[in-house]
Parts: sequence; structure tokens; C-alpha cells
Amino acid sequence: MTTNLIDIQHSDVVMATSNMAENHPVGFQWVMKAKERGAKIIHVDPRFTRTSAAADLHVPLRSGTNIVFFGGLIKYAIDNNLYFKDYVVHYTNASFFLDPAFKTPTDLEGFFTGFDHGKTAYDRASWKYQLDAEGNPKRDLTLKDPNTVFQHLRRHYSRYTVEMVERVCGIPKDLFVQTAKLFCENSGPEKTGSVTYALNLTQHTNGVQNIRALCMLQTLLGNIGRPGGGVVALRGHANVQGATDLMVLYHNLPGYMVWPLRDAHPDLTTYLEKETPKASYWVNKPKFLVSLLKAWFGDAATKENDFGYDWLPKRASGDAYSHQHIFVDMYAGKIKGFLADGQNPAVGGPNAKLARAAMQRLDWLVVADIFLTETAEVWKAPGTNPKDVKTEVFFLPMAPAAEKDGSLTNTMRLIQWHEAAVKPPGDCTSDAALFVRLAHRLQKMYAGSKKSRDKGFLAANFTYGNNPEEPNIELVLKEINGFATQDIKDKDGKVVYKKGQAVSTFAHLADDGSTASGCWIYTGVINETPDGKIINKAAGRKPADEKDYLGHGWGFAWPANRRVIYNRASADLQGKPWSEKKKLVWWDPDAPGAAPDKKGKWVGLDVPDFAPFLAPDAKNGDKPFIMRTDLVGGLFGPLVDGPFPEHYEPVESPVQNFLSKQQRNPVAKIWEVPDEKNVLAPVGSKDFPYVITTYRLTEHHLSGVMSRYLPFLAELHHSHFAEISHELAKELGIQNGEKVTVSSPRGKIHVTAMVTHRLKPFLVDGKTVHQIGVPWHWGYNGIESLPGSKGDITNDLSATVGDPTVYIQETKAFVCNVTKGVV
Amino acid sequence: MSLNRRDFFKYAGTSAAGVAVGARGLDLAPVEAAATTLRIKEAKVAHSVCPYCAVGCGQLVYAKDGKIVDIEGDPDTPHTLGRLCPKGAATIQLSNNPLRPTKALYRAPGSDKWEEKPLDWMYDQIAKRYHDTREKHFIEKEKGKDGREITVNRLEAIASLGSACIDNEECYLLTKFNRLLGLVYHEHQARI
Amino acid sequence: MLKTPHWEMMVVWYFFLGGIAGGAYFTAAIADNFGGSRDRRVAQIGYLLSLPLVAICGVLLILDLGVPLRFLNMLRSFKFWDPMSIGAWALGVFGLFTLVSSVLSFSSSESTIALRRKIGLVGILFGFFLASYTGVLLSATALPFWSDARLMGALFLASGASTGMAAISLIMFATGAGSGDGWGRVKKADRFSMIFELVVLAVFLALLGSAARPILSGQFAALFWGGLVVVGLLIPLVLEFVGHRMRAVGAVSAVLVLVGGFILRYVVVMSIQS
Amino acid sequence: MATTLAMFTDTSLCIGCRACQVACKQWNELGAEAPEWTGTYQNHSHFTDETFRLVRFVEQPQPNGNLAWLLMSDVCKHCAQAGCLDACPTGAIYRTEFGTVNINQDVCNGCRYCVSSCPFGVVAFNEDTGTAKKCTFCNDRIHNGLGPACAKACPTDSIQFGARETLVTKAQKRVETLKAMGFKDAQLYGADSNGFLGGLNAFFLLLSKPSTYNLPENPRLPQRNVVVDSLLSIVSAVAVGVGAVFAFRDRGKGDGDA
Repeated sequence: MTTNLIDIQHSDVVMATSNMAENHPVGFQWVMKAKERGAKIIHVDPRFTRTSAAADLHVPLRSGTNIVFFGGLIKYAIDNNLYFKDYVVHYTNASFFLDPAFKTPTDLEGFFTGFDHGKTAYDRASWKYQLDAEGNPKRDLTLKDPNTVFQHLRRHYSRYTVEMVERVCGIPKDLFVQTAKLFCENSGPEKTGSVTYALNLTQHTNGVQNIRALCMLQTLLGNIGRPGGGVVALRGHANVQGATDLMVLYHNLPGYMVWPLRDAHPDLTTYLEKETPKASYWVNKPKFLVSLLKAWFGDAATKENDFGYDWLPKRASGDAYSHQHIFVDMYAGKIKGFLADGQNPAVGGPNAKLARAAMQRLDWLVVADIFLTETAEVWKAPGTNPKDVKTEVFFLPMAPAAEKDGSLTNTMRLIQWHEAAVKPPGDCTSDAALFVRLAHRLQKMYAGSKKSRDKGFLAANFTYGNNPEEPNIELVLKEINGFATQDIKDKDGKVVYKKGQAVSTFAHLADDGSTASGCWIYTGVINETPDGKIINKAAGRKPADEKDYLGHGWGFAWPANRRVIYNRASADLQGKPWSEKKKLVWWDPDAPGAAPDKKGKWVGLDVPDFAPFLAPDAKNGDKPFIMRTDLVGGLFGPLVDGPFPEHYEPVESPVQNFLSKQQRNPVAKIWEVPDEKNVLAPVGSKDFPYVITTYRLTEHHLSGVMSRYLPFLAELHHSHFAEISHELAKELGIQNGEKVTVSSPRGKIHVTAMVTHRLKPFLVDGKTVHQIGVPWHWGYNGIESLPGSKGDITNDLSATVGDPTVYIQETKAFVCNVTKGVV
Repeated sequence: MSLNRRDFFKYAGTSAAGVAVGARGLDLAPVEAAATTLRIKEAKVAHSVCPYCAVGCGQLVYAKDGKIVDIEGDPDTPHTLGRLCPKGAATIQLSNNPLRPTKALYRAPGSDKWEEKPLDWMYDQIAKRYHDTREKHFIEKEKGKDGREITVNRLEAIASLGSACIDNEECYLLTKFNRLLGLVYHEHQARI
Repeated sequence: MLKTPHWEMMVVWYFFLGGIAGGAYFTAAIADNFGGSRDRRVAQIGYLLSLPLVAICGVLLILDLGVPLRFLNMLRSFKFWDPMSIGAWALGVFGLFTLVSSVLSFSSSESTIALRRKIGLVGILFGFFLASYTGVLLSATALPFWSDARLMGALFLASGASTGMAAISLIMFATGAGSGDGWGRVKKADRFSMIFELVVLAVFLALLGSAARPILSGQFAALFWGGLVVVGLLIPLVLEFVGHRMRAVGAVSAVLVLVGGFILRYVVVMSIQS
Repeated sequence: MATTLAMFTDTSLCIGCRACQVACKQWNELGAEAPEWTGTYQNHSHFTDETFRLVRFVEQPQPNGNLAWLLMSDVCKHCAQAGCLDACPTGAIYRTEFGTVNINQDVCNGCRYCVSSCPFGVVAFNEDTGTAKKCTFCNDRIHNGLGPACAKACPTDSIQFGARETLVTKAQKRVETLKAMGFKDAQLYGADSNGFLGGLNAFFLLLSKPSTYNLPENPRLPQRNVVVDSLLSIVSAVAVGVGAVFAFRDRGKGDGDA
């Protein structure tokens, strides 16, 4: 997230679009604190949840229509002049001129310029700025020119009227206006509002655009980088943030550098040429990449061999290898062996039936987890005869956090260290131990291989500390942080870092091989004295106090322990806080400067996310968004499916798209899977007339591995259930508590009907649209004596379709049927 | 299943004591003392982080004789102030749980049961699977779009999933391990 | 929302037998003090009957505890406002009275008889108490119906009297005691107790109104009306008046009264716990 | 006696997460029980010998068409005048120096009279131990300066623990604030030490009338009935006695066949 949970208390309005009270209850205390201070709480959710119960305003919207809602707010803010003018003019690309050829769906019937119907992809040639002689974007600070980003934005969202919001989202006009007023009027120099989101926005075939829409709204209102503002991204797992930073993902290198593609990045030089921008902090990318290669290949990585760049696998294409690709390709027999480490795709992923069928075709499967998951016992899945499953399965019992040392990065980029309280029982080990033990065995098998393809793996070090089988985790973190591979001297020949000493900031990383760093954004988490004494900042335990309410002494937030990123935006052009009430960092002209003879420095309540001595009046001293190539907030931001978010209906929808003739995201990823393993319902299907959304409950965790086996949690819900409105229950003659069958073109599940006032049908284009809600925590394993801890798998209903940018599935909005009884 | 339910015999014992107390009369003092001694007094405390959602609540884990006896919030944590949700409050049952397997298990092709195996045997077998699959399916070079041959050092026959539930250091080691073997199917929960 | 104590058959039996014991004892003591020489038999049977019943009551009470071994803890405190507490004490004390009275009931020396009568007069109080406190114990809970029943103790006492007297007469019948042995007087007293019990019962219901639903509706209604009112009180009364010259009839009515007495406790205790 | 400690549960801050319920079970080492279908998220439907903290979920459609989902974490009230304590014949139930009401597990003999004497249905009987069980405010914790486990876990400060006077003042202020915010039915339950049961050491701020939350509007001490009922029993005793005396009255006369 751009901000910090603690800071939410300073919001004047909080718009939760996620179900924060249920999924992040302890973080929600700051929303309650804000409320006690007089802030208004808005909850936007198809269902009335425990978050709604705590909110001032519950705004029910039909699943899959977020962009219409945000678009409506953007239009409302512009039409009523409620956007933060100075912020928008100077800190965003609103004033930039766009290529005259560029057109939006307002003018092209649902498409942006450049759509190729044959390739079903966009040619994005016209999605760019007009540049002046020096190659800088042309600007119109009055924002009046029709070719400016701002005017395009205004025109693009001109169709997102209050009436349209009511018609598409099913939000009554008055309620929407009340919401828009409440949110937009609580932003500006004196006020700030924050918005939370989670998988409510991401799990759609326009997931990334959903989030862009929300970020654009926050940018327009001047809510980024300021106290009480921000985009509150709430992640679901203890270390989703960290696993993403360290890039347990197919498309990037650790630290958010693209993973090499065969055709685009055949060698290091090409890679660096293509991927290093002219401006922004990313100009340092070569230092980060070379340091990473040094961390992986050690001494074997030399300038001569491009630091081992060749040893990195090259992707054949960008549209491959993602979570959903894995199971489609696994089902096709392309994948033979599979490691499921602390993940349970037999339950937790989209189209789980396909995932199970795919895993049953593997030669071998390794599952490492705390409990015997449905994935480990995929050969026991209902309707499966173990004899038919030829897959060899290896199950390794693992240790939870309390039984091992290590660090986790929370949703506010805060790296926190945990220490082992006890030894894991029996054969249980840490995942770290598992990986190095496997690595060592494989290195032994490859020992002496002369093949170049084995060199990289053989060059890599998997021994940390004295015991090769039990890595010293702090030393692993040190490698991630980075260290000097040789004595590093300053220009006067004074040793700055001794060989092997941890580097204290990513500003000191080099592209000549003199530094190694496994993930540059984490640099600084470990400090080390020349005599080798390690200071682990992740283990910092200084509580917050009135002088430092953000608690900089507790853990370490990347980058550089900044708690609110882009916080330069909390000050105006001259570097003064926009308002005393909303100050965070500011320019102190009298503070000691970069050199003894210089004055002036950015100071404040947070570590400035800015060059510390770059004066406001210096070049780019007024551009806060330092990670963006153009150094300003991107109201215009080209993605594969458009530079502005445009509403398209979910792939499965009961209604047509009222905004354009284009029904669904034209570049959405739809997988063809054989054996009718991924059948989709047509628009307005009579067989599957209801909208279904899937979600999580406070008392359970994801696929249930860490909750269904725990009596304390398993006893809190009677059984797997579906939430159904009284209206729909009446139509179908369903009583609260009776069994119902929920079906989709992919499968069906039997659950208990929870008939509730918390769901209400939507009035969409004047017609009633029913929506049901089904949590997805249940599976066929659990506690024998608590039968309710077992249940059918909700994801058997969801489809293998994806967002075109990140390939996330659409489990928040698809269609289903509900039938009384077990059929 | 009823975890942590004090077993009956303990009570049989105390009930006898109860009689003694009852019979002899009314001195409540020893009982009061018993009811007010703190279970975690002599326990060793470790600083930890809640393993559930990404709020990252600081936890204090109290252990005695190599067994966790209590897990609660760490009040010093600036962003959580020692509070927990029901999952965080139940963390102890991730460790102390009769359903938790503590032996490595192997399931042979077509078999309908697990077999306990020594860890080393498991590691050797798994390493062998990685090795053989890699040898059989590794793609060292292939033609690019422009037709020229490019070194790709890629292994598509093995996929890896997870995890957002493991530590940063473990994620790093997993990425290093997978990638340097040539894996490209390398994903975790963040994608979904 | 409120919780019932899960007092079941053992408690029902305790309430029932406790009532008989109390009733039998004070009948005996009254016969002993106010009756003539021919009522000795009544007195002796009453004393001798209450002794084992009290013993059984004690056993039932202990066995019903969650931790029977700790029954003595009851004597760790004495709360005069707490029926359960004084009840336990009273049961013990009354036990001593029944023992002494029973032993003395075999003596015919004037002095012992005088002593026995005096002891009896005091014992009567505990007899009354044992017969009625169980009712107060129920009405001093938080549970509806029980706590609404102001006359629970009074009713139990009346029932204790009628059943106690019925039990005595039955034993007289069984042991073939002659008509000269106060049979008629016990019967007379019993008739009065039954009539009185009917009156109390009527007021009891009147006062309860809708709060009596647990016993007046559902599975327990039939038992209450048919078992207690008709079989346990009305029929015996009719029999008593039409056929009180025939001892067999009297015996039959006595049996019915006992059945009724049991049903009363059963219905009251079980109805709100089922 | 030390200062009276109390627990103030502000339902207007409760998000129904049930951290309190689990934290209670964890600290007090209570077992899980098979859940029953309550029609909503709530489990279990009542306090049991294994469940001392219980979050209630009440859906309440409003006249204006809006929905109120009332969430409340319920617990033993530790009444100033405690029915269970008065009912206990063994003295196992006692009041601590902090004003809390505890059941001494080594003395309780399982007569279960306290179970039926609690106006709130809190006290429950445990078949395994043969004793009565209920919340102790985490007796061991509060005697060692730690708050009860539930209050510590509560993410939103809905459960607050401390000196009773302080909390009552705080609670009264909070009611004012809420009334000003438009919660016209906001009210305190059991805060008034001159009110029912002499005040509750676990008192509540409710957003609707007590019965909505399954709480008695005016709980009374069960023992209040003893005197009247005993007097009526005595009357009955006198009547029966007189009857009997009359029946046996006339000495010497022939067998009373009349």
C-alpha cells in the first residue's frame, strides 16, 4: 500500500471497498479510530458485512461494476470541481498533451485506438505523449486543451453519469450522490481520504484497471503521499508482499525488474538497453540487476560472462507460465513434476476441478505444508479412484512461523522478524531447510558437470552458516540486503565497505560486480559494522510514540524505511505542507545540506521518499513520483487493455454492457481447455441467472489449511454456506438452514442456505438481478469430529479466465444457479 | 475433538483434595493461590509475527519445556498494539494440534495409502525426480521469432507454486533454487 | 438462554420421598401428641417410615452431585437464605430426629413416651421443612415457571402431607393393622390434606396464569391433569367418600395419592428441563 | 478490598470478529464444541462449560429500510448481587478482592443450583469435571496485572477492562456521543450500581433495547422469592397441621369412623 495502517486514523473519510473489518480486523482498528475522531466511513460492497455494520454508509454495488462506480466518482469530482487542482496540475500528467491520434471508447464504441480484431490485441502506438524538442512531454497547465490528458479523461468519463451508475451498478441515484459528495468533499488541501481494496478489485478480468481507476480517483483528489490519504492495499497472506518482492512469480526478477524474455532480452546488454529508462530512480536498474546476479552466482559471475546472465532461463513469451497457465498446461501433460509449497490449489485456485484433474496427471507431486491438504491428498478427491492416479506424492511436514526464524513483509511493506520459540516437532522443518537440502543434493548430483546449463546452479551458494542443512536465516537476509564482494574504497582510498560487509543503502549498489544484493529494495534492512556485527533492523522493536507515530524503530519498511511513499506530495511546490493539519515531510531550507557549505534538506515525520537534498525549486524538485518515468502521477497510464479504465461486463454476466457495444474486456484472457473443463455461460444465461461472488470470512483462512484443522476456528461456523437474500429465497422456496445446490457451467456444490437481510437483489437497468455470496474456505479434509469443517469446494464453480495484464481469475463476479435441496 | 480439555484424572485427584478441604473446613487460601498463579510466569518468550493475514500483528510466543503454552499479541507493535483477530488468537493450534502430521509421508503411484518414510530417503527421491525430469526435458537453446538460435536454459516440465505463507528468506531461496534449475512456471498466491 | 440444572429422576425421587418422609413424620408426631393410645401404631409406622426414607433421600442427593465425594462441602457453609444450603443441613438434622423417634417408638414407658412426644413436636418443624423446602428451592431459581410459582413450597408441603399419610395408611393396610389402630383418623387427616392440596393447587395455577404453560401445555399437560389432578386427587377423594368403610378402597386411594404425589414432582421438575 | 475491576463492552465498536471468543478459549484452555445452525454467523447459541465469551449477531432491519447488524460480545456479568454466589451451598463460588465472582473448582461439588440461579444463563455444568464453570475475568491474569485475554485481544477496543468507576464515566460519555451521532436507543446496561443486581461488573453499551440482544430487561436476584415462599409454606404447614390435629384430636373416643 502507498500508506501505513497507523496513518488511516488521520483520514477525514475512509472508503472501504474491501471487507476490511472481516479480513483485516486488527488493521481496522485505525478505521474505527478515525471514526471516533469524526471521520465518515463508507463501505462499498455487494453484501452488507461486518464492515458495513461499522460504517456510516453501506453502498451495495453489483459485483463486476467497480469501474463504473469509480468512473462515476471521477466524473463527479471533475464536474463539481472537487479535485485538488494544484496537485493535479503539478503532480500528475493531467497537463500532458497526448498523441492527436489517440481516442477513447467514448468515440470508438468501447475500444481505444489501435485495436486489432485479428490479434485481439491493441497496437498502442498512439497511446503516448506529444514531446517537445528536448523530448519532454508538452504541457498545458490550464488543462484546457482538448488534447491534454485531463480533457481526454473528462471526455472518457463523460458517459459515467449518475444515471449510468444506477443503471449498471444498481446503486440508487441518491445513495451514489450522497457517497460521491461525502468522499470527494472530504479531500483537498485541508482534508484527506483513504480507500481500501483487496481481492474485491483484483479478481476480475479487468482487475488491474479496477485498481488504476481507484488510484486515479485518489490522485485527482490529491490523496497520494499525504497523511490520512493513500491507497490501502490489503493483502491476504502474511507474506504476499514479501513473496512478491522476492518475486516468487514468473514474470519478474526480485525487486520488480522484468524476467528476461527470449526475444526481447537475449543478452545482458540488450536487456539493460531495453529496460533502463532515461529518467526516474530506475536509471539505476543496471546496478540492481548486476548485484542480483552477483548474489546468485557469486564469483562465477564476472564482467566477461555478463555476470552469468545467460544462465537465467529465458521466457518464450509473456503470455505463459502464470498460475492459471500452470494448470491448463499441466492438464495438457506439459508439466511432469510439481512442487506445492504452502499452497493448496486443489481448493484455493480458480476452476479447482481442473486443477485437481491436472495434478492427477502428474508424474510426481511434492507437497510441503503444515497439514495434510486436499492437494496432498488429491488422489483421495471425491469421485476419484486412487488406483487411477499414477502420481507419486511426497508430503513433507513443515513448521509454522512460531517454530522458525525469519522475516515477513506485511501489507504496508513492513519487514518484521520473528524468532523460533520452539524446535519443530518430528520431521517438521522450515521451508528454508527443505530448499537448501534439496539444492545440496542436486548440486551433488550435478557435481563435475561441464555442461554450461548446469554452471549457474552449481555456482550458486546454498550454505548459510556452519550447518549446511540448517541455514542461518539472518545470513540469508544479509544476502538479500546486499554486501560488498570486495573492499570498496571511496575516492580518497578510504575503505567504505570491507569485503563481505553488508551494504547499508541501495544507493551504494554498483554495476561493476563489487556489490551483491538479492533484492535491492530490501537493502538497508541489515546493517553491519566493519567488525562483522550484524544489526537486523527487521527485528527492531521500538514502539511508536508521540514524536514518531509511524514507529520507524519497529521493523524496517522498504524502501529505505519509508512508511508513506511518494510523501514529497504532502508538501506543495515550494516544499511547504499543503496544510499544517496534513503535514508529513517538508523542505527545511536551514537544515544542513548535502555538503558543509550547502543548506536545505527534506525533513518531517517520515523518511522523505525523495532525494534528500533536492530543493523544491531545483530541476525535478517538484516531481514527487520518483519511481515513474515521467516523475508525476499517472492519470494516463497505458496498460495492455487501455490507458484509462473502461467498464466491460465480467466474462460471465446476466446483463449486457450498457456503456458500449463491447460486452467484455476485448483482450481478456480466455483459456481453451479440452474435455469441457472450462465451459462459460453466455450473457444473460437462463440456466445460470444469478450473479455469484466468492469471499473469505474472519474465522477462516483462504483454502482453510490454517483454519479448518484448528478446533478453535472450525467451531465458529456451522458448515459451508451460501448467503441468499430473503427475496431470492422466497422465489425459490428456500428456508434458512436448508441444503441447496449451487451450480455453474463448471460444476456444482452443496451448501447450507443462510437466508439473510444482508443481501438484497439489485435493480439493474430496471430489472431485478439476484446475487448470492459463497465463501471458499471449505474442502474435503478437516476435523472428523466437526463435520462442518469439511465441505464442497467453491472454486469448482469458478472459471479459467484472466485479466490481460496479470492473468488473475474472475472469482468475484460470475454466474450460477441455485436449486433447493441436494440435486 | 476437544483440544486442551484438562483430562479427567487430574480432576479426580483434585476432587479428593476437595474432600480434604471440605472435611477439614474452610481454608480457601491454597486454592486461591492456585487460581492466581500465572501459567506463563516461568515461560520463555519469543517475539513473533502472526502467520495469517498481511496486517502482520506482533505476537509474543510463550514456551515451556520446548512446548508452546501461550500465544498473544505484542502490545509494543505500533500498527496493531497487541490486538489479534480470531485466527491470530488461535495460532497456538498450528503448533499444538493432534491433526498435525510430523512424519514425512510417501504415496506410491496408484496406492490408496500413505507410507511413513525417513526424511533423507524423501530428499534423495525428490532430488532424483528433479534431476531426471530436468535431464529429460531441459531446453538449452531454441529459435527466436527472428529465427536465430538463442540460449534459453529453460525447464518447463517442472512447476512450482508457493508461497505467500513462508518467510522472505525462504521465498528468496525458493526463487534462487527454482530459477537456477531453469524453472519458468514459478508462481504463488499473489497471482490469484 | 437461561440454563436448567439438569436435575432429573434422582431429584424427582428425592423430592417425592422427602415429601413422604416429612409428611409421615409430622403425621406420626401429631398422632403421638394429640391422638389416643390407639394411634400409637400410626405414630410408630410414621416414625419408622420416615427413617429409611430420609436415608434414601440423603443417598439420592449425594449421588446426584457432579462430584459425590465432595458432598461434605455442603457443610462448609451455612446460608439461611439459600434453600440448597439449609436444605442440606435440615436433612441431616431431620435424619437424627427420625432415628431417635423411631428408636423411642418401641418403648412403652411413660417417661420415654413423654420424651418422644416432646422430641416429635420439635421434629415436626423439620418434617414440615423437608416436605416444603424443595418447592422453595425451585422457586428461588432464575427459571420461568419455577421462579413464578409463589406457592411451590406450600403445594409440595400439602402433597407431602397427603402422600405421607397415604403411605402410613397403606402400610397399616398391608400389615393388617386393626381398625382400632387409628386407620380412620389417618384417613380423615389424609382426606383433609387432599382437599387442602386441591385448593392450594387451584390457587397455585391461578397465581401462575400463563407462566404455568410448561405443565399445562404440551406433553406434560395430560400427565398433570390426568395423573395428578384426576388420578392423584379427585378419584381418591371420591373413593374415600363413597367407600371409606371398605379398607381395600382406602388402600387403593392411598396408592393413587402416592402416584399423584410422584407425578406432581415429576411434572414440575421435568417440564421446564425437557 | 482492592478497587473493583470491571469490563465495559461497547457494542458500538464491536466488529463481531470473535477474537475475544477464541482468545478466551486459548488462555483458559477450553475445548471446541460442535457448532449448531443458528441461522447466522453466531456460534454457539448459548454460553457453555467450554464457551465463556460469546459474540451475538443480531440482524435488525430498520424502519427506514436500512439494516442494522448488531454485534455484541457477551460474557459473565460478575453481578454485584450474584444469584450463583447466593445459591452455592458449598461456598465454592466466592467474590474476589476485585469484585469478580469465581467458582473454586476444588470445592464445587456439582449440585448445579448455581446453573439455574443465574439470571443470564452464564454458569454451565461440565460433565467431565462434575463442576460448574464460567468466566473468571481470567483470574490468574488479573492477579498478575494482565488484563483478561478477551479484552487484550479485542482489535477495536470494544472490550475495555479496568477500574469500574473510570469505565462507567467513560461509558456515560460514550452514550452521549452516540446519541449525538443519532443512535437514539444507545444505552448502558448494568452500569448503574443502584440498578438491577446492584450493577454488573461486566456492563455493556447497547444500541437497542436489551431484549434485542437476548438480555433480560430487568434481571432480578432469584433468592428474592425465598422469604415470601417460605411464609406461604408455613401457612400451608399450619393448615395441614391443624387438619391433622383435628383428625387425631379427641382422645379415648372410639375409632373415628365418623
